[in-house]
Amino acid sequence: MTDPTQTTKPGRTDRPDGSFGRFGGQYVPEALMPALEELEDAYGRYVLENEDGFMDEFRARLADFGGRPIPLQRADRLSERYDREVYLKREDLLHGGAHKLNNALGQVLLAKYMGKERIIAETGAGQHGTATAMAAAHLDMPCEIYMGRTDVNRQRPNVFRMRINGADVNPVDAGRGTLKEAISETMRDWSRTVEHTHYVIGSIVGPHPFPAMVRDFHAVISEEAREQCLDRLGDLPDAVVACAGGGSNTMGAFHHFIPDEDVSLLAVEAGGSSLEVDEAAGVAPNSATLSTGDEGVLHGARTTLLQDSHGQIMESHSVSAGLDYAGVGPELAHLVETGRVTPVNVGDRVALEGFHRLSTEEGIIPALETAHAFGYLHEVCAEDGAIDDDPLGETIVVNVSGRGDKDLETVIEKTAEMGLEAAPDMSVFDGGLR
Amino acid sequence: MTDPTQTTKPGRTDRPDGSFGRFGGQYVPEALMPALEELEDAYGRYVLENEDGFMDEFRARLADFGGRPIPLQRADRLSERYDREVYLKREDLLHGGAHKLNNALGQVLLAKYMGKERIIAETGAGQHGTATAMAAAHLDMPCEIYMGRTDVNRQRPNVFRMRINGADVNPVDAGRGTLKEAISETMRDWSRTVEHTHYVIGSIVGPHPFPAMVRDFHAVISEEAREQCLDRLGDLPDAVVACAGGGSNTMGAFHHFIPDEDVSLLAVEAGGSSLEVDEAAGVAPNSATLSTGDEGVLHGARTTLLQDSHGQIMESHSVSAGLDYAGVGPELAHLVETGRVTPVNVGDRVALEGFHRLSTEEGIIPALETAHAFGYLHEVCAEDGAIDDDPLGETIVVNVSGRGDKDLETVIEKTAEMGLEAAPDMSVFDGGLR
Amino acid sequence: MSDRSTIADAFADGPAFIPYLAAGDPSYEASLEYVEALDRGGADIIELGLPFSEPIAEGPTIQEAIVRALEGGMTPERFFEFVEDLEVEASLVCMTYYNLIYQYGTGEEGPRPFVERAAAVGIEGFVVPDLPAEEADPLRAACDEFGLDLIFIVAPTTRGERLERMMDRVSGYVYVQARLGTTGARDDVSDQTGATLERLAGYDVPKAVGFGIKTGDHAERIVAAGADGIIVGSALIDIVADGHASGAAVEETAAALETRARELVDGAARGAAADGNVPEPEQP
Amino acid sequence: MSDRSTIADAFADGPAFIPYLAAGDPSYEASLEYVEALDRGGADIIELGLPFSEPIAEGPTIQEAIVRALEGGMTPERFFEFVEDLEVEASLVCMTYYNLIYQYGTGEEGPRPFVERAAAVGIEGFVVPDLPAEEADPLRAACDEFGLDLIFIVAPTTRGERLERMMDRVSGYVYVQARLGTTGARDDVSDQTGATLERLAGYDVPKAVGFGIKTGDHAERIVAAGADGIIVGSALIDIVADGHASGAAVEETAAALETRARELVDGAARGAAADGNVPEPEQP
Ligand SMILES: Cc1ncc(COP(=O)(O)O)c(C=O)c1O
Ligand SMILES: Cc1ncc(COP(=O)(O)O)c(C=O)c1O
Repeated sequence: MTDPTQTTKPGRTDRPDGSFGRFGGQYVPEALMPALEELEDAYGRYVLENEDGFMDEFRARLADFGGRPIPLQRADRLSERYDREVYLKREDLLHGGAHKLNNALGQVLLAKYMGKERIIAETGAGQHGTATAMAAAHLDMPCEIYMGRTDVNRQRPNVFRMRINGADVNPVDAGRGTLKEAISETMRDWSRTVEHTHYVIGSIVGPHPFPAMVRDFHAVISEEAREQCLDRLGDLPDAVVACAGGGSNTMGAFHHFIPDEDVSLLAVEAGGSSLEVDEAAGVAPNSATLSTGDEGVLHGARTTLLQDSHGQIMESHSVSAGLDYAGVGPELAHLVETGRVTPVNVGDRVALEGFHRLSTEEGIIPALETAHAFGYLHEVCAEDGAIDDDPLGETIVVNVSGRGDKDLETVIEKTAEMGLEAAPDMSVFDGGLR
Repeated sequence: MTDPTQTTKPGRTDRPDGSFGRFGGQYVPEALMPALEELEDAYGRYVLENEDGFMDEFRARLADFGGRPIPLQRADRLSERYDREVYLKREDLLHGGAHKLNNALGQVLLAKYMGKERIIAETGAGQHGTATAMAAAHLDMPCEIYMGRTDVNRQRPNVFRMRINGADVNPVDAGRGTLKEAISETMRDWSRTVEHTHYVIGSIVGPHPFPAMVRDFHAVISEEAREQCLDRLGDLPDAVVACAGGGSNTMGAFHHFIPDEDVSLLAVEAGGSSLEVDEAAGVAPNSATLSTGDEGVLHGARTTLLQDSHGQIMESHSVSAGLDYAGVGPELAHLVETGRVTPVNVGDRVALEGFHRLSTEEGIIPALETAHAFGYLHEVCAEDGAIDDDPLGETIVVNVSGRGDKDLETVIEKTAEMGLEAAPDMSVFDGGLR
Repeated sequence: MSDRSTIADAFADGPAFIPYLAAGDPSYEASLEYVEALDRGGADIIELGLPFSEPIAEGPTIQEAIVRALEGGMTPERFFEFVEDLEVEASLVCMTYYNLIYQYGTGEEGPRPFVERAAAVGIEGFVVPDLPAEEADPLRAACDEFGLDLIFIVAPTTRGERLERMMDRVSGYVYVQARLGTTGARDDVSDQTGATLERLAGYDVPKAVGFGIKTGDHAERIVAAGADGIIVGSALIDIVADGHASGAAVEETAAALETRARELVDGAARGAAADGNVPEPEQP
Repeated sequence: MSDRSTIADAFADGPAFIPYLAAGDPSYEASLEYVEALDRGGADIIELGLPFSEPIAEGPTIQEAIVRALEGGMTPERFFEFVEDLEVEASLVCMTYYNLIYQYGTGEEGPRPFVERAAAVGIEGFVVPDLPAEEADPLRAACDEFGLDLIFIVAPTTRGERLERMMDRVSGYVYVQARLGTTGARDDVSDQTGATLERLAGYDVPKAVGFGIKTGDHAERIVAAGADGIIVGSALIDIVADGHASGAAVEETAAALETRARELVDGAARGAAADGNVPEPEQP
């Protein structure tokens, strides 16, 4: 799990408060600090040192309950289309339908080892919420999920899944009602209940030790992918491409490739409808934090943010709820700053085209989040030009972070709205999901 | 794949027309007979003899694209609740969300080997349709799916998934608009287009060689499960439980256990709202074919059917679209007749309770079809009584044939309608899926 | 091949006209009138459909006729009464699906009880679209026992060994399926028909062509191409359905059926005259 | 610990009353009136909230105040103007989240520019709810440079080494969080308060208790339990919000605030008298 060659030490990083270069830290209300200390201790013992066989149990449950290992599949038609070798890391096959379970299962199990009695979590797309609800049901822990009102409305199937798994879903009305507000509200709950409750944060964001710990739970993605590449290709890939909201998906897919300096690591953010920003309204019509944001402090960490000139956090926007967040994890911010990870982005339209392309050509309906990675792949690979010059190279692994069952309604609506060419005729869908 | 000890020979059975005891045969329009001959030949060469490495390619695609092997998971809380060892064969983790892909991928690949240019299929729950659409997209074959109008309306998410994968969906208005009518309509299409089209039938039903071939594609379930039991438990289970519509799920789960005579094999059918039959209206409020039906000829095979005294086929009913069929595959009919498989059934209500139990206690939202198996498990195991006397024994494998994402709306509606106790409070769901 | 066939006589003097109707469509009484109208219009043989709930070989026209007939209360027993009530000169052939034949009686004796009863009411043969030659031996045996014909459908795809097997078992006539697909009236004449007739040329059994024949003109061309008879279903059922939908009087619809029957008979006769290649009817 | 603290003087003669309002809630002008009313009502120190878009430590009452203030156009620069425009006797403490402090100026120099500007307009200290002692050194250094206090919040869960670290860095007073959770007026007095005060007894810094204090009665009990001051936010913001919602005149709301302030001051005084255990104010 730990890798001696990585730029920052796992768990304990450059500074005792868990920074990644300039980024990271623990900017939280005092009431939460003891819980973070307790968590740091538990993380060190159970996760890093496998005390009481924690990691063994985690791995076993990830296998049996989650379905790991997850295949690395050659995408035959994309490979042919682009005249490159395109491989898919199929996290969409993980139980729950997204990579999110790796982390949710890890944290709920850890909470159990720590003697906690209740689980709370925020969710954006609902993928982390459903993963947490599933893990909590599996491990018999009461569970409450905070979800922005906007997201509740645009990801209804996931709301139902959480409820059906026995979790309570608390809609958050503050702000634009998306992930940012849900995180704030979950932190408030935690401030009240910290003694017996564990907050299962859903990405590599938040105060130390969350970013390191969430990364470690997801690192199994790149651990497997790297091995699968070596086994199958006899070589490492030229590039790994993954979509980034908070960044758990990217860090999971990148972690074990970081020491392999010839492997390009591409983080694809949501370009939304535009990269321009409306300062006055405090609104960014995108969530391309790494490309357009700057340093600040949000949700417990110093990191890269979308903020106005005063330091107020922007309302981000993306067609995909799971990328719709105004910050990124501190480790990702650091790796971008040091040049190890290249941030890129594609807008809603290109993402939707990517969605339809993967669905009709490969028979895999991706999450809208994931679709951004395929939109980017297409933007690079559909160009004429020497492969040597582009950021991807010959052999590319794309992390299929989740499946798109939750997005059907949004896709139908947006496809019609945008009049996409590549998409199948959607007219039979008139009338929506019922 | 083939097993010398099974009661009927794989592919070629007792009679040259592919019977299982009294059951089976090829009762189809003359125009289809040459296609069946052609298919029989292809099945013999590619599937049974692995010509051109067909089976190797099939297995490799099942692994990479489908996500096999699929785990066998211990159900901790059910095991505790029932004081037995309950294991879950997690076909819900297969790409597409149900066991159906095993067969769909096998047949679409076979069609490609046969030089066919177009795929058609019927679907009930939409699971076979989505699996076929995915396989067809994956293998670059045009695809049309027939689906009864009632099922189109109650399984909308699956309709959308098929469309998004690029398949055409043709609603069938005949009769009650369920699986039976969809099969008839697909056979009609095939009669017109048989020269260049392959009909991917979705269960172990239809004329020879479909029942044997579909079983062989699904037999990987029991092949894996049997090995996993031996690896993990050092022993075979006492019972294997699987829900049965047409029977592909049962035969997949049972096939490699058939020679193990100490392993009980339980096929759980849909008891619907009642086992009584309305002869005059031609309606069975269930689809418990094996328990209440008798011998007849339907959709190409002699088998056990729900029919009235004149031989007209009944309209079956079940809360789960995928079990809502008036027949079963001839092999299953035969195994029930010989006593090797025990047919049982549970009604809509017990199935819904099973659905909620698995969701809240194990963190797995099963398909409504699958939920019948858990309803039955509960009926047996929640009884006080000596384990020795009951049909299940100590160690039980339940085949989790699919996930329930497609069923959320039906479940919400029916849960409210039935006022189920075990279910979580559904009141937040007012307003349905949008 | 059975040597008790009486149906083949219908092909004795010129091309046979073989209409199909679903018995009981849209009602028992009306259906009697319609069948009798076709008889008056020159039918040599009438294929009477006994409706089955899963008619997998039928297109939409006949499917709807079957639904109307079932909703009108048609059952196998009513069907036999229907045949008894009919006053027609044409030979009667029962067209139905195998499950109804199989289930009749106790359901344990196979097709025999059904055939026995059919013979008793005057049915002279069967067409069973979901019973290929490979599955037909029990029915063939019962037919032999009671002196009935068993007609098989030859598809454009039927060839070689399978054709042999079928020709070994057929009696009465072969039903030449004019094209791939389900039943239904079409506006063209299929090329496949000629090819199939050619493959059958060596067999001494009358060849009646069906699937899609609609007008006198079609009939003429089909017979000119070598058919010994024409089978017409959907085009006639369209007339029944139109009459039903528009609420026309039964006599009016019956008259329209009779008119169309004459047109088809005349067309077939023209076809026979034109090419002069009407095959000599075999004497069994 | 800074030896330039002036805020500690506010604790010199009896328990300090420390009200909190969000600057600019619901408008710049009204907010000036409200702060001045609290000053007239007996405030010793006023915690002025500079609203941040993600107030993770606040309950719904203060969250809504922050939304109103932001919608009214409050920014850090306007906040400093606001402080300049205020005419109050009480010491002023700025309560805000770290990102606003950090971003001020070029965004490259850390908290220094913000502290410099705050000092210039007369702010005497900071409370930063998302800045634990572990992350506070840069801000502490800037405060030292410009002679400002840095107040830390002690939670019921703060103990041991962490408490030490905080007490090493605190100046002005410590903000004793009366209970776990976010800000918000409550009807009871938490048991946790006494326990925290006990843990703090050995440290010679004034202890002001906040989170949930609503009435004079609460104030009395808190002070009787050993607090050197009371911090009241949500209960006052409720008055602002009610006035805003009902469209009451600004003077009316201001008067209500002043009345409540007096009630709280009186309660605190009763608490001090009752137990006589008002700690001696330390001289820095
Ligand atoms: C399918 C999918 N992919 C990617 C992401 C982004 O994950 P992260 O925010 O950790 O980058 C999400 C978040 O919800 C998701 O659901
Ligand atoms: C999830 C699931 N389980 C079981 C079945 C039943 O399969 P079979 O009809 O082959 O028995 C279906 C059919 O759609 C299904 O979708």
